[in-house]
Amino acid sequence: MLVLGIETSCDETSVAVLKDGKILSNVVASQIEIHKKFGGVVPEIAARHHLTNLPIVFKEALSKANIKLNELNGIAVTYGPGLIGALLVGLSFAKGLSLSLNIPFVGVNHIIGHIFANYIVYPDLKPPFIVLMVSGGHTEILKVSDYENIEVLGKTVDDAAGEAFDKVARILGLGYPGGPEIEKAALTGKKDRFKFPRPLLNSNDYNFSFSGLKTSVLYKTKEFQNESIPVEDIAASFQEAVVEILLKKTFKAARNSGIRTIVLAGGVAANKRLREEANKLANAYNYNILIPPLQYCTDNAAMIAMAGYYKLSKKQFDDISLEAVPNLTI
Amino acid sequence: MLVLGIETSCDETSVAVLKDGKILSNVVASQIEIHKKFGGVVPEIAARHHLTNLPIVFKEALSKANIKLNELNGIAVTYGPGLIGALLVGLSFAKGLSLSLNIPFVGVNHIIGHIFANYIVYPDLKPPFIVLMVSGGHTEILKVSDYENIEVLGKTVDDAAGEAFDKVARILGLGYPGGPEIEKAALTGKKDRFKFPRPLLNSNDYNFSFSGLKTSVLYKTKEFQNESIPVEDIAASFQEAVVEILLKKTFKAARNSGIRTIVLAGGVAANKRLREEANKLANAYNYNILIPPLQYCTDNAAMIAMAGYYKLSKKQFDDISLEAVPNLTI
Amino acid sequence: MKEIIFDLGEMTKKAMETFAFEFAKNVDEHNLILLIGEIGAGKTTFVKAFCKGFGVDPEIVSSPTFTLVNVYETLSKSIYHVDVYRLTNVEDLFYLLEDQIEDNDSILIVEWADLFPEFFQGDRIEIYLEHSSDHLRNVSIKVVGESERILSFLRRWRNAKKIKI
Amino acid sequence: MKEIIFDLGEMTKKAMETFAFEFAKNVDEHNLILLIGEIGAGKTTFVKAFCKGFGVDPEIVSSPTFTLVNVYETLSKSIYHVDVYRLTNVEDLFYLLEDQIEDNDSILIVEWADLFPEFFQGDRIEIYLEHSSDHLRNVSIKVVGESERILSFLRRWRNAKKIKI
Amino acid sequence: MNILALDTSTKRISIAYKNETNVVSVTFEGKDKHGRNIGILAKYLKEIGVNFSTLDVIGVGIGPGSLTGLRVGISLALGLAVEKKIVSVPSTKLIAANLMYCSKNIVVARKARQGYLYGAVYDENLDEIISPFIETIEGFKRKVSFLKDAIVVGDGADLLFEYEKAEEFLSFPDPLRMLNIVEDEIKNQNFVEKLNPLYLQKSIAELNFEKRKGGRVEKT
Amino acid sequence: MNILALDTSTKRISIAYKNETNVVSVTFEGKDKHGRNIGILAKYLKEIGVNFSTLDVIGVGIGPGSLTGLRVGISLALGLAVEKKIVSVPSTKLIAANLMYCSKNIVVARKARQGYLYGAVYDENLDEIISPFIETIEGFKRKVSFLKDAIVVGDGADLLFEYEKAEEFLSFPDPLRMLNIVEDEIKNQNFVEKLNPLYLQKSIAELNFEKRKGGRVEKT
Ligand SMILES: Nc1ncnc2c1ncn2[C@@H]1O[C@H](COP(=O)(O)OP(=O)(O)OP(=O)(O)O)[C@@H](O)[C@H]1O
Ligand SMILES: Nc1ncnc2c1ncn2[C@@H]1O[C@H](COP(=O)(O)OP(=O)(O)OP(=O)(O)O)[C@@H](O)[C@H]1O
Ligand SMILES: Nc1ncnc2c1ncn2[C@@H]1O[C@H](COP(=O)(O)OP(=O)(O)O)[C@@H](O)[C@H]1O
Ligand SMILES: Nc1ncnc2c1ncn2[C@@H]1O[C@H](COP(=O)(O)OP(=O)(O)O)[C@@H](O)[C@H]1O
Ligand SMILES: [Mg+2]
Ligand SMILES: [Mg+2]
Ligand SMILES: [Zn+2]
Ligand SMILES: [Zn+2]
Repeated sequence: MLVLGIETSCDETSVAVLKDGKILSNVVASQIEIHKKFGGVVPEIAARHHLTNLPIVFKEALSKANIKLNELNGIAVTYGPGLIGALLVGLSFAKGLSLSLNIPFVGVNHIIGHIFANYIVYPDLKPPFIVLMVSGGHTEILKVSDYENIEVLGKTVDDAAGEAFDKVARILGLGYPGGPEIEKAALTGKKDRFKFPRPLLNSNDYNFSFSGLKTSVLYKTKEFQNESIPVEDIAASFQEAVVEILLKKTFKAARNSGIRTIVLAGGVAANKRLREEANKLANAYNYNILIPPLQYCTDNAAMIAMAGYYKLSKKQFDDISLEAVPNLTI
Repeated sequence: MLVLGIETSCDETSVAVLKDGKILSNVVASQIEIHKKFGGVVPEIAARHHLTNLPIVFKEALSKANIKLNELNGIAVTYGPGLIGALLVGLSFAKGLSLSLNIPFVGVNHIIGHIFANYIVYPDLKPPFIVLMVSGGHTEILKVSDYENIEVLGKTVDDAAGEAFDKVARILGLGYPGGPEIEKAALTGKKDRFKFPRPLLNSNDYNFSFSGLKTSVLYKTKEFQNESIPVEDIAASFQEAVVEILLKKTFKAARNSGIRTIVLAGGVAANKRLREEANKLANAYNYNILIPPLQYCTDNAAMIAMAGYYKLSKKQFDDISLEAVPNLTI
Repeated sequence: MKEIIFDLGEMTKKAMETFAFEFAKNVDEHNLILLIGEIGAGKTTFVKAFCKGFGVDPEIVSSPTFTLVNVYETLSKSIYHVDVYRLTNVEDLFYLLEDQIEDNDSILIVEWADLFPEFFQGDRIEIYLEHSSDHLRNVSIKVVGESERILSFLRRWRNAKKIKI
Repeated sequence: MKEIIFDLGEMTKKAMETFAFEFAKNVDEHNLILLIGEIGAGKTTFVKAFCKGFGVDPEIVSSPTFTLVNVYETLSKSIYHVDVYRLTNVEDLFYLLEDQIEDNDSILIVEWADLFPEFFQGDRIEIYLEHSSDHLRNVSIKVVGESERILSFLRRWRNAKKIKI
Repeated sequence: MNILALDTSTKRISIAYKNETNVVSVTFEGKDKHGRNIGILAKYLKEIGVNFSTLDVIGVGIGPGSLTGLRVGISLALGLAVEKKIVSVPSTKLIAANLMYCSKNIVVARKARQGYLYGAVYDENLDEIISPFIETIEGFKRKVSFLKDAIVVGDGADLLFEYEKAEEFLSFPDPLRMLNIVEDEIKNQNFVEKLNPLYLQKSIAELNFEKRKGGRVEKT
Repeated sequence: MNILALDTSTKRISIAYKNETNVVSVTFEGKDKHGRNIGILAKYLKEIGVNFSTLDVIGVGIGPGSLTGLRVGISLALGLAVEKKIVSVPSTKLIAANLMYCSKNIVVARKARQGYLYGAVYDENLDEIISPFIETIEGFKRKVSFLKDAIVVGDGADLLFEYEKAEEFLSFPDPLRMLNIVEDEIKNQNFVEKLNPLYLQKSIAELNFEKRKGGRVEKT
């Protein structure tokens, strides 16, 4: 089965072609450089670029896959979560294509797409497994019991983990994006110097909270009114708090559900201290840890096509009136 | 359940209200007088009168039934066979009403309506039974195995029985409609004087043919070039041929299907010679013969509502896009 | 107006049905066909086979006794089959034909057309059926108006018959 | 243009959420709300409770870190929630707000609005949040432009507080 | 106020619907007959949110035009309109409305039977100058000959060379303009009790007979 | 030739379709967003016989107008139009087409951001006199002040008192008139390779900034 994947939920315009679950092409046009100067993704600009780029990316994906239009058997497209204006470009294009080629189309949840990316990277991976999804927009613990059975065990109630990194970097006068900056500063800092709060650490659920942590850091810096602020120590102590919160809940989820495989996904998973601690805990408790390389964690259409391939095989077609859902959850 | 019936397939505009299969009202506006001068039903005139009469007949039926519009639970309407222009008036009106009241509607086959009329006249009648349907437009033997299971065992391959009466009357210089005229003339005629052909009489099926019989009568009259034509004898001999053909096939059908009840329906069933012979045969072979009074055999909406009541009870609703089918068969 | 008459001689029912079927396929320029002949002459029989030539199921073609007009839908146009025997004046006829009047692209075929000669004028084809014996009818055709196709068809048919006889 | 400033004093998180919730129900004449205050001052916390006042599930309200604009649909209108901290010039801001610009009947609520004072002019409400202790924020409100309803709400709220203290 | 307006007098079915929040319109021209298509359209109108059971007013184009088509639309409307208000509009006016804001007199010319035309004339406010009629082409021309500065619209326009001719696709009723006209009638409380098609057809039969007879008389 | 034409630049979605035998059109105005409605309409069109897989040409109204609405229509069209021909038409021209046969100059005025209008001016043949622009109300008035005998159409018409105003329901594109314009473009082989919305919005942002700044300067 030849499946076309389309992803335009945020700042990457991407189209991919999969043949029976194997990538034939996966073209990504990133808008990162365009949005950089704004310090974030500007929805209107993102939508404009998707509209301009999509037909070009689409043509390239077809030609790289070396297939003809009418060979396609189905279309998979992200319908949420994401920026409404950006989502609509991909979704409407997919609808037009589905009508024009008279082939079925399916809407894919972007988060589920990220999970299905793992099946591309690790062809032997099979459910069940636990996913810690940590990025600029998401901080979630997911339980993947089966291909279709994915459950959100917990998520952040306020700021995302990546957002906490960015904001603390701002407080400490470090650059953007904050994650790598904090990581660098922490290298020479004392991680035990300050004991920042670990909100919800021992709560009974798997939820996170990072906005109180951010405020604590702010108050800590204020204590050094006339002295110079110990940036490295604060960075290291803050990073330690985040890592502890993230991993404690993740391993608790794995233990309680009896699942032995844990996948760390999203931009924050690039953090070396997080990886180090995760591997240490996995060795100690005998878990299997998978940390996909960053390029498979960023947004791409191959993962959408992969998730779509699954739905299409099961004939779970969507109606042409499917709507974009910016706040789509699992 | 309150069911509204609408019948506009030919020259009667009729609306009826049935409550759980019992008649609350059954209003019929006949156009017979209007069409009489044309010697037949003029489609365009029929359609015009249906359109004018239907809203009036409808109001009267509601007020006679003493119910309110929004008490209705369903609508039954004739969708064929019949004159296309006439059918469309009733059908479109029914669709509008169904949309407006947001209640289901069902299309009823006019012939099946005639069969369901028998359930009104004979509340104890239950399938199976055989029907000989003989009118100006129809000559058919029907096997009613069940309310929904109705089979055409045989029908005329050319002229209808009523049509044969009319045309022979024309040949003999008698008036229109021909049936009663022939019957009257035959009273004093010798029915054995001429042996007219009985086409298909011994064929293996239950089909009829009357156009050859009509031609034979024509040739017979030509034999009397200079003499006066023995109108009464020809009429009686012709009537005898028709009666024999009709009944032989009907009783054969009953015998072969092992069914003991026979219903004679339609305008030609008024013919006394036919009734006499039918009763004689029934007594001889021990069949149960039902000949409903003429007023229950002419077109009316109660019979349509009755057939519709059955479909509605079984939730066999029709789609609003149901088309009129002028040549609808069973 | 040009008028040409073809006498096609006697035909059995079967032969007439074949003729009517082929005739239908060559009639496209004409949309007014008149049938003239006594009771039982074979007018309805002709119409049945004629309609079959247009792809209409002959089962649904019957004498328009009660309804005066039967309408048969073909893939391309509607055929209006009329029996005017019972009509008493031309006004009635107008009523009868009002539906057809607005359907410009239809065929009108009329039994007993000779009863209203003043009405059925203009380009037309008249078909005369006469009893010659129990099983034979004499068929002759009058074509009124220009129409090369039907004329050449009728010529071919007449010549074929001549050769056969 | 008329400007009135209300100092509502210190509030706990809970008190501020109650205030924001009620505030939302009285804001209908205004569609430009500016939030001014340091990191962690409680701007997003305010927006969450404000949106709840419009029937928006507070779960979906989050800081527009990545997307700069979040849009929440209420029964009557859309709420555009913007964080302008990272923007470097006004042109960027125009881009950011283009979607909102055409949606005449929407509410625009802006974190870090003080960074672009020249942009956010006209009828508006400015909300100042200041850290006073770990668990308390000082809240003051500046109403610019005519709007009796919100003024009387704020007066009632201030008086109620005074009586309590 | 919930309004449904429909016209089936031409080969185009035009339907418009309006409620407090939505305005919906459809047109359909095809090979199949109106009897079939109108049901399909009604079904899909229902699916895109038209609520037939809460209508307040039904507006109907009453012809002149295709007899069977007209009756399909009018009988559907009669069914919809039971215990509701009805507005009726000549379909010629609906066609003239396609030339709103044209400062000329608007001559509507629709094909009737061969050699005949339905017609009507409206001024720029869509007020009737000549009400709907049926005529031979010559008779039609005589009837409108007094008009200066006129424009002809309708599927019979090509038979009248003397005047400017509107583009062909403007020959049939437009649903939203129909809705607008119906709303005007509602404002003026112009409701009717009965819906009678503007047949006009009796006349064509008579005229036709005269003509044919005339023709024959000339020949003999 | 199978043609689909659509415009989503206003609060009305307009779609028209034509093949050898059928002409179909729909319009939809409602509360929900175009992203939702266009799918429902496409589904409906499919069910009444529109064959999206055999289209030869897609015609699209490219604005100016609602940004998200426009993009929904254009990206759907892009999906439909892969390996097919595309015609693009300014949506202002589609609105002007509602006044075909009006002998005046046609000024299209659509609401943009508060205090601003999209505009364009066409002559009676729908030829562009002023191509689509965005202006303050005052700027708009200055821009069209040289016109004599003009009529204003569009949802911004009530902000321009000087000229005659067309009825409100004519403010949005009509699908069949759009189809007609697209067919003309096809005749002239006016196909495009890419579909770019007429955003014009960069300018409103700039203008707005100037204005606000101006306002503030005056105050201080
Ligand atoms: N050569 C023939 N052509 C036509 N019919 C024939 C021929 N030979 C015998 N017949 C018979 O003559 C009869 C013709 O009947 P039909 O109903 O077609 O006549 P009609 O002209 O339509 O009569 P009516 O005036 O009653 O309408 C049929 O029974 C047919 O089988
Ligand atoms: N009275 C209070 N009002 C608001 N927040 C309070 C209060 N007391 C304590 N807090 C805490 O302060 C933090 C405020 O975080 P929040 O993300 O809302 O701030 P913000 O102003 O949006 O920050 P940023 O500038 O990062 O966007 C939360 O952790 C909240 O619980
Ligand atoms: N080494 C790191 N440590 C912590 N956070 C990081 C690191 N690298 C990137 N991040 C954070 O991850 C976020 C980006 O995540 P990303 O996976 O790109 O998101 P998305 O999948 O939504 O595109 C940013 O908030 C950034 O600060
Ligand atoms: N006594 C009779 N004998 C024979 N035929 C009759 C008699 N009375 C009526 N008919 C014929 O019955 C036909 C009318 O049948 P009818 O039941 O009225 O038809 P429909 O049900 O279609 O209205 C006419 O052809 C008429 O000649
Ligand atoms: Mg006959
Ligand atoms: Mg915030
Ligand atoms: Zn992602
Ligand atoms: Zn009957």
